[in-house]
Amino acid sequence: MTALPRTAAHNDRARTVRAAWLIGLGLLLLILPRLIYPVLALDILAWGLFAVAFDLLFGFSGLLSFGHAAFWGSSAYVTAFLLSNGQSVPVAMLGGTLSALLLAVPIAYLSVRSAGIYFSMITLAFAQMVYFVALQWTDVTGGENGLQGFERPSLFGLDFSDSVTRYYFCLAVFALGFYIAYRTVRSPFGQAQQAVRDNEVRAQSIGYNPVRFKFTAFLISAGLAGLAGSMYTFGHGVVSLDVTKWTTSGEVVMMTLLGGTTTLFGPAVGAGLVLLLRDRLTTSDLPVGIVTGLVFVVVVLFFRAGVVGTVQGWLRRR
Amino acid sequence: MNTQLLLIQVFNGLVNGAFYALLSLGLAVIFGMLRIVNFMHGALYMLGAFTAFALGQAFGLGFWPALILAPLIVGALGMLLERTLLSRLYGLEPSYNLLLTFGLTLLTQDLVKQVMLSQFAVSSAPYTTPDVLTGVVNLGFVVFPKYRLFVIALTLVICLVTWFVVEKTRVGAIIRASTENPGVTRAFGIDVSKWVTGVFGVGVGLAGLAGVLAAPIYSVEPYMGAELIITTFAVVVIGGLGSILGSIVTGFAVGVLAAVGAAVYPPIANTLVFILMAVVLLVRPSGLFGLPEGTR
Amino acid sequence: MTAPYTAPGAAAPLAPPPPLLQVRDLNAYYGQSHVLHGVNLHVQPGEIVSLIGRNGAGKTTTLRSIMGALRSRTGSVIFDGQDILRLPSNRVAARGLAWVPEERAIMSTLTVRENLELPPARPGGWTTERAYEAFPVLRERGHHPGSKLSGGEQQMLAIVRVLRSAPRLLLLDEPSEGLAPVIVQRIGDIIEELRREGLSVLLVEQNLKFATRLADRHYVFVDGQIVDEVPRADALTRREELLKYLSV
Amino acid sequence: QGAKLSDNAIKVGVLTDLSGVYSELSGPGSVKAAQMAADDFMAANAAYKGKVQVIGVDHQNKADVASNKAAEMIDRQNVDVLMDLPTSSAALSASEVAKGKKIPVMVVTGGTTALTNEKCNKYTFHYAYDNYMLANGTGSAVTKRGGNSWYIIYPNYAFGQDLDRQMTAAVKENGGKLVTASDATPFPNTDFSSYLLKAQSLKPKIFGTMQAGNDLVNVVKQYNEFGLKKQGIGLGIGLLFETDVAALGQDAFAGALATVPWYWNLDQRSRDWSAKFEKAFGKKPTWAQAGVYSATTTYLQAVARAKSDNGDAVVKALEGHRFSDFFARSAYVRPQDHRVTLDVYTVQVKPKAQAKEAGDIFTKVATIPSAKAFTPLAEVKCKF
Amino acid sequence: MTAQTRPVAPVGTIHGLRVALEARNLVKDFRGFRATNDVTLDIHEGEIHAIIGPNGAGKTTLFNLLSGFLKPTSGEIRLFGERIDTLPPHQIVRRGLSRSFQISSVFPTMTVRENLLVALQSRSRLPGQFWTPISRLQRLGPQADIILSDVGLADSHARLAADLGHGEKRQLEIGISLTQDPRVLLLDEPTSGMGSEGIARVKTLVRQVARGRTVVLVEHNMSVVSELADRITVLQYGSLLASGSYEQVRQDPRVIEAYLGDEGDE
Ligand SMILES: Nc1ncnc2c1ncn2[C@@H]1O[C@H](COP(=O)(O)OP(=O)(O)OP(=O)(O)O)[C@@H](O)[C@H]1O
Ligand SMILES: Nc1ncnc2c1ncn2[C@@H]1O[C@H](COP(=O)(O)OP(=O)(O)OP(=O)(O)O)[C@@H](O)[C@H]1O
Ligand SMILES: CC(C)C[C@H](N)C(=O)O
Ligand SMILES: [Mg+2]
Ligand SMILES: [Mg+2]
Repeated sequence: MTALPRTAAHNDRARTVRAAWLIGLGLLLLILPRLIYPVLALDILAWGLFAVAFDLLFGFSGLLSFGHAAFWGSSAYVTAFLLSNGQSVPVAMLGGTLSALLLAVPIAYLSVRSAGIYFSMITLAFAQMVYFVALQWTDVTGGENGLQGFERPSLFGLDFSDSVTRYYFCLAVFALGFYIAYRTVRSPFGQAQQAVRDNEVRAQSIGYNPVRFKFTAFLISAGLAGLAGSMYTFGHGVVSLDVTKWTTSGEVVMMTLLGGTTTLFGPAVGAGLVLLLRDRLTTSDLPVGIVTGLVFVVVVLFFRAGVVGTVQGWLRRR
Repeated sequence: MNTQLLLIQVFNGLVNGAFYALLSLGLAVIFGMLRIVNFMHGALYMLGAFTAFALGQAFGLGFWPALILAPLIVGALGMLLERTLLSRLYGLEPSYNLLLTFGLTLLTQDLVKQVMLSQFAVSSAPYTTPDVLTGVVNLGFVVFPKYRLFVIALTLVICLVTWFVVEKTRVGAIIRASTENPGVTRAFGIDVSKWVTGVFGVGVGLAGLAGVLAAPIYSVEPYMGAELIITTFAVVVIGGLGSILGSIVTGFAVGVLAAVGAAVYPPIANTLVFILMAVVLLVRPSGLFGLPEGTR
Repeated sequence: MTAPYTAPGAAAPLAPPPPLLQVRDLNAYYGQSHVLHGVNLHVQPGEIVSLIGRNGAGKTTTLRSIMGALRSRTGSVIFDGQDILRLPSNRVAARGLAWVPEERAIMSTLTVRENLELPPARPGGWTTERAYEAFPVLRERGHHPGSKLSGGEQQMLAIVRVLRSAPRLLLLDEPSEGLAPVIVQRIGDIIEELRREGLSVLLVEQNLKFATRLADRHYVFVDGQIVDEVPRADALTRREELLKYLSV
Repeated sequence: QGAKLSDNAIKVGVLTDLSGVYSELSGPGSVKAAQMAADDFMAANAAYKGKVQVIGVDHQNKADVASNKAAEMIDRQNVDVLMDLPTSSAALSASEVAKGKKIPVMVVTGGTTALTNEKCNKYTFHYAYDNYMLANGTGSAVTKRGGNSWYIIYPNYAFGQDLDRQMTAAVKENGGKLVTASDATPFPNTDFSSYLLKAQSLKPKIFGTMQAGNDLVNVVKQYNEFGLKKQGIGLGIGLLFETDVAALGQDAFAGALATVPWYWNLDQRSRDWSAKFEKAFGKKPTWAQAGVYSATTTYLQAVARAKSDNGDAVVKALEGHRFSDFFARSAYVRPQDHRVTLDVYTVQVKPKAQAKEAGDIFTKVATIPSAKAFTPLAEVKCKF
Repeated sequence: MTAQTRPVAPVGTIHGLRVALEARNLVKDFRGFRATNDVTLDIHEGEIHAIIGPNGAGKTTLFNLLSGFLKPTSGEIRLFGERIDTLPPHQIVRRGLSRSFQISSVFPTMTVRENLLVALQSRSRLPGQFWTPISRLQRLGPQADIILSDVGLADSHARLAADLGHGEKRQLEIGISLTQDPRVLLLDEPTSGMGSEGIARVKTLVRQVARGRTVVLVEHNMSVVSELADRITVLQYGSLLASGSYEQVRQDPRVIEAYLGDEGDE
C-alpha cells in the first residue's frame, strides 16, 4: 500500500506484481466483450472507473463519501441531455464530466472541512438534494421515467450503435481515467494525500494545507466519477433516476471494499464482480438480497482486504 | 397557514418525531458510543414490526405482549449478531461495520420477505391497532387517533429513561471508554465485551420497539426501514454523534419541522431533513448537541 | 501457594516468602517479530522492582504481556499463586493488578472526573477526594474533557486513576515522563506511601535517579532479555555500569 | 406449416421483477402465466409444437439492468418478444432497446402513458392498463354514482402527477368537483396523517389516493386509523392490485373503489382460467399475471397469422387486430399508438363478511367499454 | 544534517541582537479558563531558549499559539517582524517556523523513511503535482537518510511507524520536525520518553541544529536545560514567572517552590 520502496528487492518485487496485475487485467479487458455480453462489459468499465474514482477519495484521503452518486448521476444526465440535443459523443461526455466537476466545487468546499462520519453524512445530504432535483425536474431528467432514446452519432467512422465499438471506445476512456487515478496516487500529491489521511495535524505542521489536499482530491475524484457516469450513459443509451439514488452511492462503496481499497484497480475488480453477480442473479431463482447480502458478510469477515488485497497479500507472503 | 393547521402539523410531526427519536436514540447509543455504524438499524426496526405480526399469527399474541416481547427478541438477536459477527471488526475502520451491516440488511430484508410470502402469504403484513387504543380523541383543535397519542407518550418516557441511565449513571462513561480504548478499559477490570454487547442489545431493542409501535399505523413490509434509516442517520448527525439528548430533541424537532415544512412546500418534504443537516453541520460541524471530536 | 523455587539471578539463600508475581520464560510477539525472549522475573509482596533498559528493549512489552493487553505470548505469569497468562485482562485486573500504560490512555470523550471514576471502586481504593488532594489541579479541571489536559496533568490522572481499584500490584510505565521535577518528587512520595500500605510496584523507568530512589531491585533489559539484576544496595555503586546499559 | 421462425423457435422473454417489491403481483407468476400461454398455444397449434420457449429474467426494477437484459436477451438468446415490464422506467428503457433491434414489446405491468404517447414506438404495445384508464375509470364511475366531491392526494413524481391530472379531469367531466386543489405527497412516504386530517376537516365525499404499492397500503391503513370511513368519506383508489388488499386485509379496503382490467372471479371463463393457474402456480392470479397470459397469447397468435416471428411482420399482424379472450374483452390493438384497448371494470372492495370464498374481494360497479376506457385518439401524442 | 545540505542565510549580524520570534501580550482563554496570561516574550535569533514550568503552566499552549494551531484570544506574534498570529499552521511553517509535538505525532501507515520523505517533499515544489511520478521523490532520499542517522533510526528505516516503540516514536517525531529546515524550531519535550542514550543524542542534535538557527525548547529534564539553554523562561499559571540564565533561574525561590523542588540543588 505504501508507495515508496523499502528495499531494492522489495521494490522489484512490488513492481513485478504491479506489472503482472496491469498486464493481466489489461488483457482481460481487451477480450472481455468476447467473454460476456458487451453491454455488460461496458457497464463494468463505467462502474469500474466510478469505483476507482471513489476510492481515490476514500482509500487515499480517508474520506468516505456517501454521495458520489451526485457526480456520477449529474454527469449521466448532462451527457444524455447533450446527446439528445445533437452534440457529438466526446462533447457530451466532456460536458457531463465538467458538470460533475462543477457540482463538486461547492460540495467539496463545504464538506472537506468535516471528517469521519460527518463528512459521509454531508455528502449524502447533498446527493439527496441532487436526487430530489432529478426527481422533480422532469422536463430535463424525465423524472421517474428517466431518459431514453437519444442519439449517439458516429464519430470518425465509428458506429456507436454497435455495442462492441462502444466498448472499445469506452475502454480507451477508461484507460485514460485510470491513468489519471494512477498518476494521482503514485505522485508526490498522492503521498501528501496519504500523509493528510494518516495524521492531519502533523501534516499541517510540516506545511501541508489539509483542506487544499482534500479539496483537490475530491475534485479529481468527482471529475472521474463524472467521466464514468458519462460513459455509463453513452454505453447504455438510457438514464434513470437510479443514477442519483443513495443506493448507487452505497453500491460504489461496496464495490470498492469488495475489490480492495487502496489497491487502485481493486475497486474496478470489485465493480466487475458485483455486476457479474447481479447479472447472474437476473436469471436465477435465488433472491438477490440474500445472495448479495451473504457475499458482503463473507467478504467483510474473511477477506477484509478485498479480493485484490487478499490476493496481493497472499502473493506477498509467498 | 393558519394556527389550527400549524398545530395539527405540529402534532403530526410529533408522531413522526417519536419514531425518529426512538430510532435515532438507538442509533446514538450504538453509533455514538460504540462507534458502530449500524446500517442494520432500519432492518431491525422492520424486524420488530414483523416479530409483532408473527407472534400474533403463530401464538395469537396481541399487541401488548408483543410490545414487550418483540423488542426483547430483536435485542437478543442483535446481541447475538454483535457477539458473533460485529465483534470481529472492532479496532478496524468503521467502514467495515458499515459494509457488514449493509450486507446483513439486504439479507434480513429478503429473508423476511421469503418468510412472509411462504408462511403468511402476504408481501406486507396486516396489523391492527389494539382495541383499547382504537378510535379518536377530540383535542379541541383536531380529532386525533388515540393510538398516536399513546406513541408520543410512551416514546417520551422511554427516551427519558434511556437518557437518565446513560447520562446520569456511570454507564455512559464506561461505554465511551470501552469504545475509545477497549484494551486499557479492560485492564481496569471492566468486562468491555459484556458492556458493548449489552449496549448494542439495548440500542437494537429500541429499534425493535419502534417497529412494534409502527406496526399498527405503517405498512409492515420487508423494506419499511430502508429509506427511514437514511433519514434517521441524518437526525443523529444533526443532534450530534453520541449525544443522547441531542438525538431525542432533534428526533422530535425534525419530525415537527418536516411536517410543517411539508405543509408549506410539499416538494421539499423529503429533502428538508438533508438541507437542515447540511446547514447545521456548516454552522456547527459537530451537530447541535455534539461535543467537538476529541483532538487526536 | 506455588511450589518452592529458586529465584533467578542473585539467589536468596533463605526460604523467601512466596512471590506475589512470578514471570517465567516469557516470550512475546508483535505479529511476526519476536520481542521478548524468555524473560524471568518476580516481585515480592511489598516490593518495588524496576525494569530499566534502552528504548525498544522490551520493558513496555513485558508489562503489556503481564497485564494481558498483548495476547500473543508464551511462558507463564503467576500472580498470587495462580497462572493468569490465559486470563483476559479484565479478570487479571480483578485479581488485583493495575496498569498505567506509557501512553496514559486518558479517555478523551470523558471528563477528568469521569476518567478518574472509571475503574470499579474497591474497598481500600482511593476515593475521588483522595485523588484530588494528591493533585489539586485535577479538581480544578474536573469537568474538562480528558483530552484537554496538559501532558503532565494526564500523567497524574493516569496514575491516581488506577488506585481506585485498590490494586495489590501496580505496573507503572514511565510514571515520571513529562512531569515537572516537583511532581516527580510528589509521585515518588505517593509510591512510597502506597508501598507502606502494602502495595507492590513493578516500575518501568528511564529516569535512573527516580528509579534508584524507589526500587528495591532493578532488572536490566537488553534486546528483549533480562541481562542483569541489581539490588538497591548495589545500584549506587554500579551507577556507571547501569548507565552504560542504558546507552549503546 | 411454413412459418418462418428465426432459429426455428419463438422465444418469449418475460422481463420482470423476480425478487423485488413487485415480484408478488407480477414476477414469477408472470413467468408462469407466459409459460401457460405458450403451452396452451402449442397445444392448440400443432405446427408450433415444441417451438415456443419462455425465458424469465429479473430486471430488479432497475432501468439499466432492464436495458442490458433486453439487449442481451435479444442478441444472445434470440428472444422474439419482451413481456410484462413492471416499473415504468424499466419498461421505457427496454422498449427503447427493442426498438433499435426491431423486436416487439408487450408492456403489461408498467403503467406510464408515455409508452403510447411521447415515448411510443413502432414495436411497443401497451397491454392491460395505463394511468389514463385507471383515473378515467374510477373518476367517472365514482362521480356518476354520487361521489361528486373529491379531495385527491398523489405521490409527487411522474406517475402520480399523471394519475392526478387524469383523475381530476375525469371527476370534473362527470360533473363532480374537487373540494380543494390536489395535494402532492412526498415519494416515497409513510405518514399521511396530515392529509387525512385535512380530509377530515374538508369532508369530501371521496378521498382519492393515487399512491401505489406500499404508499397505498400506508394511506389506507391510516385512513382506517383516523376513522374517515365512519365519517362518511369514501375511498377512491388510483391503482389497486389484489396483493394490496391482501396486505391489509379486505376489511381495511372495504367500500373502496378502483378500476382494474380484470379480476379472477369476473365470470366463469375467468374462473376457469384462474383455477388452472392456481393449480399450476399455487396462488390465485393477479390481474397483471393474467394480463401477461393474455398478452403472450395475443402475440403468439399474431405470429401464427403472420407466419413469421419477424418483428415487423408481427407488428403488422397485431396492428388493428380485434379479439376477445378471458382477459381482454372487445379488445382492439390501436394501430395509431399501439394501445391495446379492452373493457375494464370499476370495482368496489367487499367487506370480508360478504366474501363467498377466499379471494373474493371485488364487486363490479361498472364496466367501461373498450372504446371509452383509454385515451381518446384525438388526445394521443404518439407519432411513429 | 540538513544544515549541510542547505545552509541558512545568515540574517542577523551579532548573535542575540535580532529578535527571531516575539510574542506581545499573548492571552489564550479556553471557555473561561486562561491558559496563557499576558505573555510577552522575545526569542533572539540564534539562541537556544528553554521554556520550563509546572505541568499545566501553558507551555504547550504557548507552542500551539506560536505555531498557529491555536488562535490567541488577544495579543500578537511576530516571526522576524512579520505578524503570523492570523496565519494557519501550514503557512507559518512556510515562513520558517517548525515544531515537534509533546505526544508523538507521526504517519502510522508509512514507513519511518517515508515519514521523512513526505515531510521533506512538502518543502519542495512537488506536492501539488499529481502528474509527477513518485520516483522523483527519491531525490530527497539522501536528505532523509542523514536525518535518520541523526535521530538514531537508521536501522529502523523500513519499519512502519505504527510499529515503533514509544521511544522510537519520539525519535521520529524530532526527525520530522527537522525536515523543515526551519529558521526557528520549537521542540516540545524532545527528550521525554527517551533513555540516557536518546537524551545524549538529542543534546548533540540540538546543538548541531542550533548553529545558525533559533531553537525554543520545552523540557522537564533539567540536565538538558542546563546544558543547552542560553536563556530560560519560566511559566506558571499561564504567566511569566521568571526568566534569565539557568543559574539565575534555578536560584529563584519562586521557581524552586513552583517547579524545581529539590532538583535545583543537584
Ligand atoms: N505495536 C507494535 N508492533 C510491532 N512492534 C512493536 C510494537 N510496539 C513495540 N514494538 C517493538 O517491540 C520492541 C520492544 O518495544 P517496547 O515498547 O516493549 O520497548 P520499551 O523498552 O518499552 O521501549 P521505550 O523505552 O521506548 O518505551 C521494540 O523494538 C519496538 O519497536
Ligand atoms: N483545548 C483546551 N481546552 C481547555 N483547556 C485546555 C486546552 N488545552 C490546554 N488546556 C489547559 O491549559 C493548561 C495548560 O496546558 P498546556 O498543555 O499548555 O500545559 P503545559 O505547560 O504544556 O504542561 P505539561 O508540562 O504538563 O505538558 C492546562 O491546565 C490544560 O488543562
Ligand atoms: C405499481 C407498479 C407495478 C407500476 C409502476 N408504478 C409503474 O411504474 O408502472
Ligand atoms: Mg516503553
Ligand atoms: Mg505540555
